[in-house]
Amino acid sequence: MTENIIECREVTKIFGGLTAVNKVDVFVPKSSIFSIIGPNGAGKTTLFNCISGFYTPEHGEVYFEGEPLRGKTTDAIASMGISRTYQNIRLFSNLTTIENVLVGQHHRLRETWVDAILNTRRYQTEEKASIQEGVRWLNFVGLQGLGNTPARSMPYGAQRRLEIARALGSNPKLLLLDEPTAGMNPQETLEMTALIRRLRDEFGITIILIEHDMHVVMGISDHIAVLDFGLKIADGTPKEIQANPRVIEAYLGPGGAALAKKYSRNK
Amino acid sequence: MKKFMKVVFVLSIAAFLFAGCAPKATLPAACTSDAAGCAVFTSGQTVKIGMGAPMTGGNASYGIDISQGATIAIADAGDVKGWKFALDAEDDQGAAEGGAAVANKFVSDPAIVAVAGHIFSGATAAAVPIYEKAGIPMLSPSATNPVLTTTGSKVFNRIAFSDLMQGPGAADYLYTTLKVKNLALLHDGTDYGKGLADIVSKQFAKDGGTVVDEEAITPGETDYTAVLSSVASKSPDALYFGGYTAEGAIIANEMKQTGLEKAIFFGDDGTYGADFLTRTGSNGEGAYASIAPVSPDSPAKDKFNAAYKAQFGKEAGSLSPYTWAGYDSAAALASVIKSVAFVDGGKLYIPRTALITAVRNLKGYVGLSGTFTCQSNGECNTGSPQFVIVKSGAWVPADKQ
Amino acid sequence: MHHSPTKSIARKAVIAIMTADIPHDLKKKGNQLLKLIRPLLGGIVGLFLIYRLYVILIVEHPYGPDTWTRLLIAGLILGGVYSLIAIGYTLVYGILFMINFAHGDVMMLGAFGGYFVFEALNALKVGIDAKSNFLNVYPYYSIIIAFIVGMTVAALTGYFLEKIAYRPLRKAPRLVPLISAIGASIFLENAVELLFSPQLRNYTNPDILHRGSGWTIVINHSNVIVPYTGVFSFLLSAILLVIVYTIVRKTRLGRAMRAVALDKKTAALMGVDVDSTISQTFILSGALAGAAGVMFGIHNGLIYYYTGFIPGIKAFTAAVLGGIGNLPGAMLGGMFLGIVESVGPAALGIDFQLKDVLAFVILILVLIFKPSGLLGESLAEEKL
Amino acid sequence: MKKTYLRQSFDTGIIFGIVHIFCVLIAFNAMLGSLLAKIVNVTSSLTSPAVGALIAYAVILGLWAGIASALRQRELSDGKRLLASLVTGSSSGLLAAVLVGIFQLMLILNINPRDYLTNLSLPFMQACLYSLPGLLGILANFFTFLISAFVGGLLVVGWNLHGFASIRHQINNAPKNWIAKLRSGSAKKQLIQKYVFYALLFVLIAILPLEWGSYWNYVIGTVGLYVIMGLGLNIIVGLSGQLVLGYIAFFAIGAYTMALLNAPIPHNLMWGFWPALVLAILLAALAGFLLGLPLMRLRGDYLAIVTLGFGEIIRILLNSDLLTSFSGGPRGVQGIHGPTIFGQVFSDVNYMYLIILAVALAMYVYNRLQHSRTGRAWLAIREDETVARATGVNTNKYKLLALVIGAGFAGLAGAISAAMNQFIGPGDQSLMASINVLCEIIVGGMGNIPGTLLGAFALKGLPELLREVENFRMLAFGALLVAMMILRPEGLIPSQRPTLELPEETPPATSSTLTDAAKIKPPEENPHD
Repeated sequence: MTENIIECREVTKIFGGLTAVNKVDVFVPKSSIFSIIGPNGAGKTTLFNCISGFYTPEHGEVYFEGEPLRGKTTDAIASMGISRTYQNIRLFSNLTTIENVLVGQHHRLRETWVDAILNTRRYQTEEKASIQEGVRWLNFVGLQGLGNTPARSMPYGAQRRLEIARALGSNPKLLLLDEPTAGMNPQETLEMTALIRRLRDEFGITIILIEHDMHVVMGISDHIAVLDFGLKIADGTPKEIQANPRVIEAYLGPGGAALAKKYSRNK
Repeated sequence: MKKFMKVVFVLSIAAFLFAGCAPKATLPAACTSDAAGCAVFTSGQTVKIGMGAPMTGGNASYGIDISQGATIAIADAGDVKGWKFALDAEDDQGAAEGGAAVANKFVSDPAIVAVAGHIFSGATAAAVPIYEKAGIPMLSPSATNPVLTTTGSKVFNRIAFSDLMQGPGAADYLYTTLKVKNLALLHDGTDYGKGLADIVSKQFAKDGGTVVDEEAITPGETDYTAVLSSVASKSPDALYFGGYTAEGAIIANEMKQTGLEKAIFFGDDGTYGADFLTRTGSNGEGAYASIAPVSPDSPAKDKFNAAYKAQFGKEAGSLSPYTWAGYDSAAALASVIKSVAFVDGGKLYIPRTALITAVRNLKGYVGLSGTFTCQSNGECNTGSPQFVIVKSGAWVPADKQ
Repeated sequence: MHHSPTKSIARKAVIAIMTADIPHDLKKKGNQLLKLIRPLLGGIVGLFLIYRLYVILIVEHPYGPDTWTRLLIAGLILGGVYSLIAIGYTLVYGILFMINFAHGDVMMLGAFGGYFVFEALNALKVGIDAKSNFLNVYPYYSIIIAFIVGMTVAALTGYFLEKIAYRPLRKAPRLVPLISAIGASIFLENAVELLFSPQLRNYTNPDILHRGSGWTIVINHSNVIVPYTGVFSFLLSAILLVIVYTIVRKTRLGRAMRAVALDKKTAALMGVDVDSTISQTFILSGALAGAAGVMFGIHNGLIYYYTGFIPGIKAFTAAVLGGIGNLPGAMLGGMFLGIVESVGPAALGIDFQLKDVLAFVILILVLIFKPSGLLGESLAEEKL
Repeated sequence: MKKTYLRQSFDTGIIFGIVHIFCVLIAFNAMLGSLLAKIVNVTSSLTSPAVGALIAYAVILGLWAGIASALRQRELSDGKRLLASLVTGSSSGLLAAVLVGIFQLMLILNINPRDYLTNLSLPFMQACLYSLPGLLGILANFFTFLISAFVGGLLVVGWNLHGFASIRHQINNAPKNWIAKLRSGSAKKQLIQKYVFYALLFVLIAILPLEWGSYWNYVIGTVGLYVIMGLGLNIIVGLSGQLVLGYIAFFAIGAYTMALLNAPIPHNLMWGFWPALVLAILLAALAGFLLGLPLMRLRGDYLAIVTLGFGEIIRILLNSDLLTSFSGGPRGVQGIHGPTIFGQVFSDVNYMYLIILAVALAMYVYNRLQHSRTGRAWLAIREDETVARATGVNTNKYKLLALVIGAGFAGLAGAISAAMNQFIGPGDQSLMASINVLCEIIVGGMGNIPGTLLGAFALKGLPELLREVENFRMLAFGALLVAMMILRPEGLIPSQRPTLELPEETPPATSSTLTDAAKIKPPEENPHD
């Protein structure tokens, strides 16, 4: 039980009439890659928003390292070590890339406005150190030499990577990636998957992934949960999920299961 | 290019430095003896009288009107020993910041010898210290704030009818002549209106009357029925209003529909004027006002009104009640300047300190809006007020007893 | 009275801000403080208001029913004008998300349009004897003409305002159109001053709308006058509000407006002509402002180049109070503000000089509890 | 559909005609006339201007129209362009002729429209007709436009005036290029430039106040105070992106603190300048805090209207009977004692230096904050509050902090101005004052210091320079504001983020300074190169 870094217990979120997320249980082991898949409008992003504190669920509870998140502000949650990226990229577009990463580091720095005005040693050392670390993160995600370019003037793929760099800046224990490879070409997708793996392997960051590209999902996930119309219809390792008829129906519609069996036999 | 710029820059610096120590011409004794020196005019130059007034913004009508009155005064003033007069009216927007700006502009112009202004007390208060330093006399047509004459300024004088003269007289008149027992006071929240209302209420209470209500309105609005209704509920015999024509007329109108039909409307010299009549019509009948001691229609005034109408296409007093005061302040200054100016070697000299004292010593000057004799503190429009009432659509002297 | 708690919180929070960093627990406290301060402040002021109400209405009750009626009448009339202008703000805001600062001046121009019509018709003789001029022989036609002209002038002003001062700035950052609007407002005011002189103008009404006269009701032995002009302007504003509402809800234009308000790109893709829709919105709001202007002139009787400024600000306040971008909200806000301004000071026993303070305090209180106005859409869920 | 070039030039003419009519009705032509008259020393007034002056004005406008329409038809042949300018001239001339025709009619029927159109005095209308009888005046008006427009066309065609267009373009980009030029060149060159620049600046600052007399000291001093306020508001609006419309309230609080502590009436406390200055800043900041605390949830225009309300509340209260005994009511506070130097009160020059110091201080603080963790947090909030929050920024705290610091700046400016004017009254605390400061930072270019400087000069200096045109100055100001926004929406000097110098090859992790960074060691070398 203690191995789970995040536990969603019967999380339910209702908008007006419709139940976006319905009694969903999700248990994510430490330093694993956990994917949440499902057709559009299945409530994946809503679940993310419940975890990162944008929404407070009507019923149920989200525990992070055993601590309930209810009533915590998003910034408090972020500084506990949960950081995320967004489906539609949301960078601080008029800031430079390095500044975006520095904002990511914000809650780890101790310098205040007083330090800044008086130009204290703490200010100088922290600025220096944080910039250095920021640059390393930029290099890590493959944006070396782009530190001073405004975020908005970067190509799409680079912006996705920058968003991850910003998230890493806040030194997360848990990283929520919302469709990180959306709209990327195969090459970029490969790099992205490699990147995600390294995050887990080198830094032991737990990663929850919303992804439509099944190759990516099946390739890197340790666990997969499948949502459909707000309900969790399946949960398990990639193998189990691939075999699960309900999942296949959810994706291919009724009768899809048989079809899939046939397809797999032919292989 | 860059080099050229540098050269220019260095030269300009040098120019600045030399400007400091320009050679001085030999001056007549009257100027060397004068503490603030002389204003010197070579032939062809004009002797300028400054005026700081709100020319833009919500109170522009006052500034424009008063400066127009002064323009006519300058035209009538003719010339001083062959030198022409000119009026330099600047926009101070009636506020301290603008007042100081204009004052600083005037003191930096050697041709300005006196200032007919400023118009609003706020601007004036900020301007006085600056003129004090430069030794330029002021004669304000309309800054009525009592404090202005208590700061011991040498340069500030006003022909505006002082609240301290007007208020108590009005209160006594209300109590003794009109037999008012319960008085309600209303003012427009300007230092002029509020100042008057406060003085009146004090005096009225001292006389033995009871002040049933004291309220303030927001100037610039046009619907005061709410506040009037609440005043009406105190059922006063009379309503004293400290403020200007615009609001005064509205109140006189709306009194009739808010349960104050029987109460007397009693205004001040700010509500007095032709415009009050046109705006109130029948509602204005029986309204009182206290004004400076001057016959409502002197021939000089008629001449002025004609000239004003001809030049500016409006009835004098239709923009503000201070048209005539504007004329007077400029005209009085011009006459004083004539008295101290002297010619020497083809140049006109005006000793500044002498001018200041001359303005302060103004005696029995008969103007359109009153007869002015400056006290030692700079109050030039003293003497007990006169009371007028609207009878059949015209201001006529009210009966004294 | 409500200083001490605020102060102490202030001290804590100042320390919090000054201290190098807010450690977790303290940060939590800080957030709790923030959560606490809102109801605290609101509660205290609210209690104060209730206390004053109690004192005035139950203990002192200085005013008889007649006075209350008078105050209420004044409030309703004022509210009518406010809501009419507020609608203009809200229409434009709803579609462009910009504060049309010059709206008050559009109203002022409308007022001038009506003024000149009345002057002309007053001078126009239609009979032998001196009294019989068009204005009083055909008062109804005169009034209609005045409104048509006033609304047209204002609508045109609105149209050109948008075309010249706002349209080039569609893509610009949010504050830029605001500044442009401020510039336009200054320009319009001064243009009118220079054209027509700063003189205050007396509105010459036809006799049937003579200012000050009206129906008389006798309430405890004093006659309360319900002025014709007031009733007229109130009813007219009510009618216009209904018309606008139906236009926005029912007509094609209304649908187009709502579509553009939601999402310009998509609307354009769906074949809505965004530019013309926005222009029409400005024409509509301008026309309303014009009507408000003429009403203002007829009821209040005095107009000058600065007339639009104060009502403009008030109407904007009303629009926000009701939830800007929301039509019923603007109407509600306008009425509410009008009544607060006229009845409020009496009901709370405050100087009438402070009526605007009261209005703004209530605005602030409302926004503290409903951050998006009385009827505005809720921002409780973080926008994502 | 595309309009024909003739139609286009006709419309141009109509527009110029309308502008002309407007100018005549507000007697702007007469004003230009009297300005010219001043130069050539002819007596002339708004009500009866010199005919020559009016003709001069008409010629200028006509030339402009002709040039404009000829320039508009860049791609056409010379003949057609001349024709275009002719058409423009005729259409604008037509409108002018109609106008004066009406004047002529009024003169004949002896109608005096002055009650309504205040400038149309009979002599003025005469002058507009060039005091020619009957149709002559009307025709004269028509042909002034026609001919001068044609001449304008000739000018364009003759020795081509495309210059104009390009000049305008250059003017538009001048600041950008200038900055770019400064930024260009080798580091050493830049350094030298920098030093030269600062040296010159220092010399200027040291010398000018002594040299340019009390008036300019005052004007520039006011500009300085507005720079301080501009920077303060920039922290709130420009950096943290909260639209605040009642900013002047904080100025008022600062000013009244100074006034009430250092004036004989109403309290006669006489604390002296410096302690009052400190308290003024603190109180303004506190006000910002108390205002901000309950309003952190509000966004955009809701915050705007609430702060606007706050400003009005402060102004009305200061003016009210309620507080008269405390704050002097509508009379304000007079005779405020300023600081003394060597036992004598500050002169305008001393104040100038004081303001320069204050401005320098404000700039320093602003600059430090802008490039710190705090500044970045503010910018993040401005860019996307939700994401900033989710990235770990305590948005409430930082929005509040911005409000507090910004208010402090205003308090400083207020205190100094109260002492400098020796007077403070509720009249100065109007809504327009707040709006002025907002315009200042947006015109200048939001969120950067040079922009704020430029904006302050534009908004406080320009009206002073425009004094010559008296009543027309606010009109011109409004028009300029609109034009400004359309031509340069991002402000005179657009902001741009600083270029931090970043370590080339990354040295071993110094993460010891970063709390709990030990857990996570970013890779020293990265896989992608």
